[in-house]
Amino acid sequence: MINLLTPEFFFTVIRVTTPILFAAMAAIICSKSGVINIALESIMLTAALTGVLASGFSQNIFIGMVGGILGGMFIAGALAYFSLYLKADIILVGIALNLMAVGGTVFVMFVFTGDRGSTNSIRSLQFPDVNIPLLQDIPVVGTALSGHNILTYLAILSVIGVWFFLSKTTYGLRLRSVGENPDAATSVGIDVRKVKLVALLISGFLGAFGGMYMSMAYLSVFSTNMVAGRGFISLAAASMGQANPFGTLLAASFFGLMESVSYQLQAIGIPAQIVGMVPYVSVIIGLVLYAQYQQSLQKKKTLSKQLKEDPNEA
Amino acid sequence: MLKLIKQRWLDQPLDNRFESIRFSMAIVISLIVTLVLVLLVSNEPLFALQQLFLGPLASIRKFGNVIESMIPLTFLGLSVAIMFSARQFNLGSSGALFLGGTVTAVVVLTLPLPGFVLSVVAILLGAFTGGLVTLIPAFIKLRFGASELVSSLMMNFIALNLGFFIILNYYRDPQAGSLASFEFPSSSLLVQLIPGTRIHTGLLLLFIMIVLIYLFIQKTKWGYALRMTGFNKSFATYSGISTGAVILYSQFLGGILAGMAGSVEMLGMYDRFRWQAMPTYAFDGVIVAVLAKNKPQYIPLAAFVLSYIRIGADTMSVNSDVSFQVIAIIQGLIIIMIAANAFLAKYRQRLVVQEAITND
Amino acid sequence: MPDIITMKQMYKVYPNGIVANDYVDFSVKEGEIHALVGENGAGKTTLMKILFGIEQATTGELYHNGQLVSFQNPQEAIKAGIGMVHQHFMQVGSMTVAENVVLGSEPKKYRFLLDRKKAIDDTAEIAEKYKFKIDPAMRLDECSVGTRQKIEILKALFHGAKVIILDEPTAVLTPQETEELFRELKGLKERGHTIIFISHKLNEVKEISDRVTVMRSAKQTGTYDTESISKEEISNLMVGREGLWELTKGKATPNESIITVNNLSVMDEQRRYLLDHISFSMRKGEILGVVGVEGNGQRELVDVLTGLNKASGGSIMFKGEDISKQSIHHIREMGLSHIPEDRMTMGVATEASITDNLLSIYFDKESFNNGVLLDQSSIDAWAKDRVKEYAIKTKSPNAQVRSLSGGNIQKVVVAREFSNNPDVVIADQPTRGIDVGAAQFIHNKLIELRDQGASILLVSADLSEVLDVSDSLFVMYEGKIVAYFDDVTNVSAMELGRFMLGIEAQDEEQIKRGIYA
Amino acid sequence: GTTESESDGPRIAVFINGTLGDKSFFDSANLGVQAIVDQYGYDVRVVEGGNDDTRWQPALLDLADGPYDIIIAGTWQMEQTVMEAATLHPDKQFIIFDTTVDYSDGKHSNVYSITYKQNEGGYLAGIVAASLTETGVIGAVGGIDIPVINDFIVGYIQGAQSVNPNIKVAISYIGGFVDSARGKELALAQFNGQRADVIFQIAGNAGLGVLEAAEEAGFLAIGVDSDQAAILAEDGRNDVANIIPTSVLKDVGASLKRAIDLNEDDLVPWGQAESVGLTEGSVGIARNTFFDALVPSSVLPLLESADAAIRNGSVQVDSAFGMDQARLDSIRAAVRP
Ligand SMILES: Nc1ncnc2c1ncn2[C@@H]1O[C@H](COP(=O)(O)OP(=O)(O)OP(=O)(O)O)[C@@H](O)[C@H]1O
Ligand SMILES: Nc1ncnc2c1ncn2[C@@H]1O[C@H](COP(=O)(O)OP(=O)(O)OP(=O)(O)O)[C@@H](O)[C@H]1O
Ligand SMILES: [Mg+2]
Ligand SMILES: [Mg+2]
Repeated sequence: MINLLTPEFFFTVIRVTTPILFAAMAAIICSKSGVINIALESIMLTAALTGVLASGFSQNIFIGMVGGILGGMFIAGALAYFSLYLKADIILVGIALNLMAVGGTVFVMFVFTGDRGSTNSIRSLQFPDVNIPLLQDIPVVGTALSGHNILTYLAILSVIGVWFFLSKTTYGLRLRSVGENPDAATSVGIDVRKVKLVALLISGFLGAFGGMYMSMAYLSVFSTNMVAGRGFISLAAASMGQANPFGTLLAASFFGLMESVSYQLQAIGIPAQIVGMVPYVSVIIGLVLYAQYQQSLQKKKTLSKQLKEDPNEA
Repeated sequence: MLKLIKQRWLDQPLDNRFESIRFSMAIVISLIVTLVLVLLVSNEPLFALQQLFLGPLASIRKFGNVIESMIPLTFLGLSVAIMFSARQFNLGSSGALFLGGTVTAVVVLTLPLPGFVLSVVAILLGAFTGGLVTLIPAFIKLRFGASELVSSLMMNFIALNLGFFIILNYYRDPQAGSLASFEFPSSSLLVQLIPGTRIHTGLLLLFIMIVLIYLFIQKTKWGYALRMTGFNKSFATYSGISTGAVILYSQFLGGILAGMAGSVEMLGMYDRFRWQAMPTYAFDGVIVAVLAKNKPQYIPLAAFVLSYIRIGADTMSVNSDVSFQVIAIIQGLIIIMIAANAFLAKYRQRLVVQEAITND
Repeated sequence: MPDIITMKQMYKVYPNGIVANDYVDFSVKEGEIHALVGENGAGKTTLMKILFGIEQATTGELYHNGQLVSFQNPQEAIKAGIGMVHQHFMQVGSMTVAENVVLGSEPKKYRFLLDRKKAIDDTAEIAEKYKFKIDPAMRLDECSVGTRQKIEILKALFHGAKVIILDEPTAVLTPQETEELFRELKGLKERGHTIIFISHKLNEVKEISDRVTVMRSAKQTGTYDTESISKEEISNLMVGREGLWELTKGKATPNESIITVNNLSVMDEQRRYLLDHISFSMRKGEILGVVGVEGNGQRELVDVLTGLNKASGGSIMFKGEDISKQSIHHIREMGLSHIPEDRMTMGVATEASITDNLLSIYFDKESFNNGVLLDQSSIDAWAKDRVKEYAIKTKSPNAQVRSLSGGNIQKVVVAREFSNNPDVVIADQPTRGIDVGAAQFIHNKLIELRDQGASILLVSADLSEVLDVSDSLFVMYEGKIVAYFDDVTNVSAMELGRFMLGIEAQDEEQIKRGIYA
Repeated sequence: GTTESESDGPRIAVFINGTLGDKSFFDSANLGVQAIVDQYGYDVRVVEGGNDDTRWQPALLDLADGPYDIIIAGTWQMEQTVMEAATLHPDKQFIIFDTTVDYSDGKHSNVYSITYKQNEGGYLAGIVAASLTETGVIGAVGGIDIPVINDFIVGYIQGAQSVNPNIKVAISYIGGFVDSARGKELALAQFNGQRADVIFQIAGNAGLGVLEAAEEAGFLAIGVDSDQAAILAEDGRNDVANIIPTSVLKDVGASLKRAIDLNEDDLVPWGQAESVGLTEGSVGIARNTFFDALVPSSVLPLLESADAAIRNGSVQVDSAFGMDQARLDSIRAAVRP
């Protein structure tokens, strides 16, 4: 007996999607500005910890949020500093940061709480759940859509925000020009490095919310390595959504859907390992289908034009 | 004597000179940071640092540890380097390693072959499996144009689950407390090379592979095609090079090397399948390859440096009061500093100007 | 008139050790059009990049309106009223014309939002003011090359440039477009703008500039009133020797045709014809020119002939085989060489060595490998010979191609494509943006190959090049051949221009003369 | 870190092949160590090995090379390494917990192995769960599908069946021990989908998610290894502790303390394995104020009699060790909701 297509199920999908959505928006900002942010994993993890610490010690959710944001932006800033200013390979720096964050967060947690596994001993605050006044009264839809954590709604707003930022603001225009043709941006006096720095910091900001969702909404504690690969999934979602905020929203929800389906499949006795593959196999299938769709849209370009715009020459 | 050294130094091309200086400075700076961190957290900082830097030299066994862990690092470094040389950002090496090791375990537990033949067959099949893991993202990229970076990351999760599924359902030793296969026939295990260490014959295979991969990339016509594709794919296509084939074989070979790493680990370091999670080599190959600038000849060196740092760090964490989480931070810093190309850029520019003016 | 720009003792070393400017003095008077000429790699672009703040001089002084300044980045230069039009368009394809123009100093509403309407209005207004015809709302990658050139200039004007640097602005333009550009430049000058104009086309320099500064191997060799100096003199100053001026070209003796193109078509996804049922022959011992405004099917023609793209209809018979659906490799094996339009994206791998770049179509040949391993010593010897034969200026054949200047990079391409005694050469813009010396070298090589019996298709936006070098030619317009001339000596550039712009077309019978047995 | 003190007792090193802070298994071992230090004032050094298994062997050998008399390590993954170290250092003594080394041919006479009958604890937890459920469906969320975990689960199923033969048990595995969010989702899926209202977590750190899910959605959760309700209450998390009727205790710490106690009197059976369970006080279920508040007194007799029956051998609890896959599958399938 499985429990698909019920309001509770969709509620779950949305909950599972939230942290990925934040980080995927972070990934979009980066990819639009022409940098690969493989450090999303450590951004989320760090923010998850600093948010809990800040809220725990201040007993103020707002300060907690600021703490989380600063944590995420600190990692993003480090990535920017080493890759943009010291010209280290950005993938390598991202990987090194990811490795450092796992140990680093435990170290910091130990220093502040004396604990190494989770921050149960400090009383962190959680972001509140909110019921949406009218929405909650609609029978089925209300159950699925209302009553989520405030960060979930913020995540959806972030999709609109990112779209708005990229397509409506002057800074968004500059950011896209840097990603698409940095020389053109330079030639009109845009400081490419600074724009990329800002893009990374914004991704630190958005990624931080993904992390805080893990430790201050999803759960009420930080625990070791709790992000568990969600940063990478977000990269996949952004890539599947072709760095378009709404396409990425779809892709992230698709992952959330498959992940939620996999929880249900286990309960009906399908081996855990087979079920464990479901979300990832579906991402690959999704990537393929989406890429094929994109390809068919773009075929009008001649081959030589495609060659010149090889996406991998970035 | 000193003069002679100085002369030889000046005879080096500027870039080599600069690189050595930059590398040493990077090390020095990371050492200073390490020193500060250790001073902050330790009550016995001198002892801790001594453990960190000299620990790996304390005994044959310790030095053996450096070499043992250098083996998979080198394999993975080669694996990543060959794919990166063709500018294919496939990060599926860890999945390839895992599934390669799994298949090796399956083979030695299944095929009724005599010892040496069995290990050879097991390693070959493991390597081939690894190749398949990275080939799938390559194929998807070629056929559908989807990024291999993302699909290969997904492949890692798939490989992990698949490997566990196979061992759990068909080869699990019910007596073992954790997920583990039955014991391998002892004749299939790789022979220990140096007594007192776990250094095994996988090291010989590694040397062979380093030479082969070096020859392949630098000296063969396929390696040439691969490099040109990596430098500029449009150029390669235009020249009549079959870049589709390059995309496939570069990633296939990368996977083979990673799969081989898994197989060699499995038969060299274990007596049965006992991985409980994806081995944390995950991204180590990338670190090694980037440090070695994708050059096969430098990869063993980069792997050695990384391995030395790690064993030193482990020794410090076991023997002193510095916890291993601090060490994770130190390691990351050292790696990033070494990779920071523009570090000392101003100094380099001075060297260049100096040289230009003297040449006038 | 006072000097608006003065550069004193500019010295620039690139990180790769190349001295690009060797204590150069350069000054520009307010309101003049000042040409800057020199061979490839002479250091012109570098000098201008220093002026525009993209590169920083190692030593040297820059005065703007008599004041000592130093621009750390383009932003500062733009603020000071300097604009630069790079030869390679600095544009963002996915954005509109207006967005490209305003990028960097965008009109805003509510402080942060891009005011699209104002961007369009501003762009239209400035275009109107300088009499540039453009549509501000169009997506940039749908604009023609000529338009994109104008957009670059508009960008500079929009950012308030009083001094405009133009780096080889005419290389991709038709005579009509060039003429229009020159009109516009003169208009700018009348409005008090100062223009620095880099070009390799000396007749343009003669036509438009007031003064000319010549550079040779990173040094300045003098500034002259354009009136007082002849093309030949400029040329001699540039190359430091004489007698490079003549093209020695005998009469062609065309033989039988080697490639016969029959009803060849290429369609895009919307099933529109980019190449519309064209037929012609390429004959041995003949250089066949192709002219046309960019985007009229030349690229598609070159792409199918060379295998980069597949035809959607028709055939290309080459030595009795239809190659319209063959692989690049196979076509090259049959003896076809290709000089691509854009050397930087397709012609070379800039990170690779000169040797490796020369080798890319030969590495599979028996003489260079034993089936597995490359024979490095014979490759090195061969590459050394090529570098010598084609006078590629470099420290060593192992140097990276990126360290070469534009002209020398093109020589690497040509050396590779000509060294296998090709039967057919498809030369697409073979001398775009390279200096007279190098261009002439390449022209002579083309003619030499022709005289050895090769068949050459010369596609070029430079009409004088086609008229000088080719024996016969055809004109393309909207994917079709609209004119064929079996002897170029009878045609003028102006006449070609009319066919190129679709004002005139020959009748079918005349065009069919281009098909030989 | 080192616990500084001067004493002339044995110098002891404990190797944790993972990290502390799991609030259960390794932390329990650490608590035992503290108890030893508190009582005897011995020099005890605890070393964390991290999660990279290739680095455990060198680390343990380093410790064996060091100035220690007794070296303690745990889990099945360390078995080979402990045997190797014990052979290299016949003069030193080794204790390995949660697994046993191979004593055939009289080898390893300097190693004492401790294993736990966690299935017995699971059995008692099953009784509690089956007594508390209102839906007739209980759940279990494991870390990964391996024998140590399944040993708890088969005991749990058997205990639950002893109360209600028709009991249904939803079983899921997280696929690791760190992803607490996934732990939470799996528990919620069992609660929402299968109507499981008492869920047993056997998933280390990731199990925290199960506990939080219970607190949030309003069902009960059973803890593992340590007395999780007590620990959480101590940390001020009474909200969560309040929904934990009990935890299955696998008291590694107690068994280590016991071993050192025995050592004082030279009674450690070196060269042998000992399986400790209810009888030895190393396995059991937690009974605390939360237990008292949540478990009706009518259940107490059930627990008492089961406890007695296990001790006297009249009830044989199934063990996942040595159980073949088909048998395990059929046990799990039989109770699937
Ligand atoms: N960014 C750079 N890094 C290193 N070397 C460079 C760089 N830019 C130019 N050079 C070298 O500096 C020299 C001068 O180049 P520059 O571009 O100024 O020449 P140019 O006169 O513009 O030539 P061309 O007519 O071919 O454009 C050349 O040898 C070139 O290879
Ligand atoms: N980053 C670089 N490193 C080394 N050499 C460079 C670099 N950038 C440019 N060059 C060299 O400097 C030359 C001039 O490049 P530049 O970017 O100024 O283009 P340009 O003068 O507009 O080119 P062209 O003359 O081909 O139109 C190029 O031919 C190239 O070889
Ligand atoms: Mg130039
Ligand atoms: Mg140029």
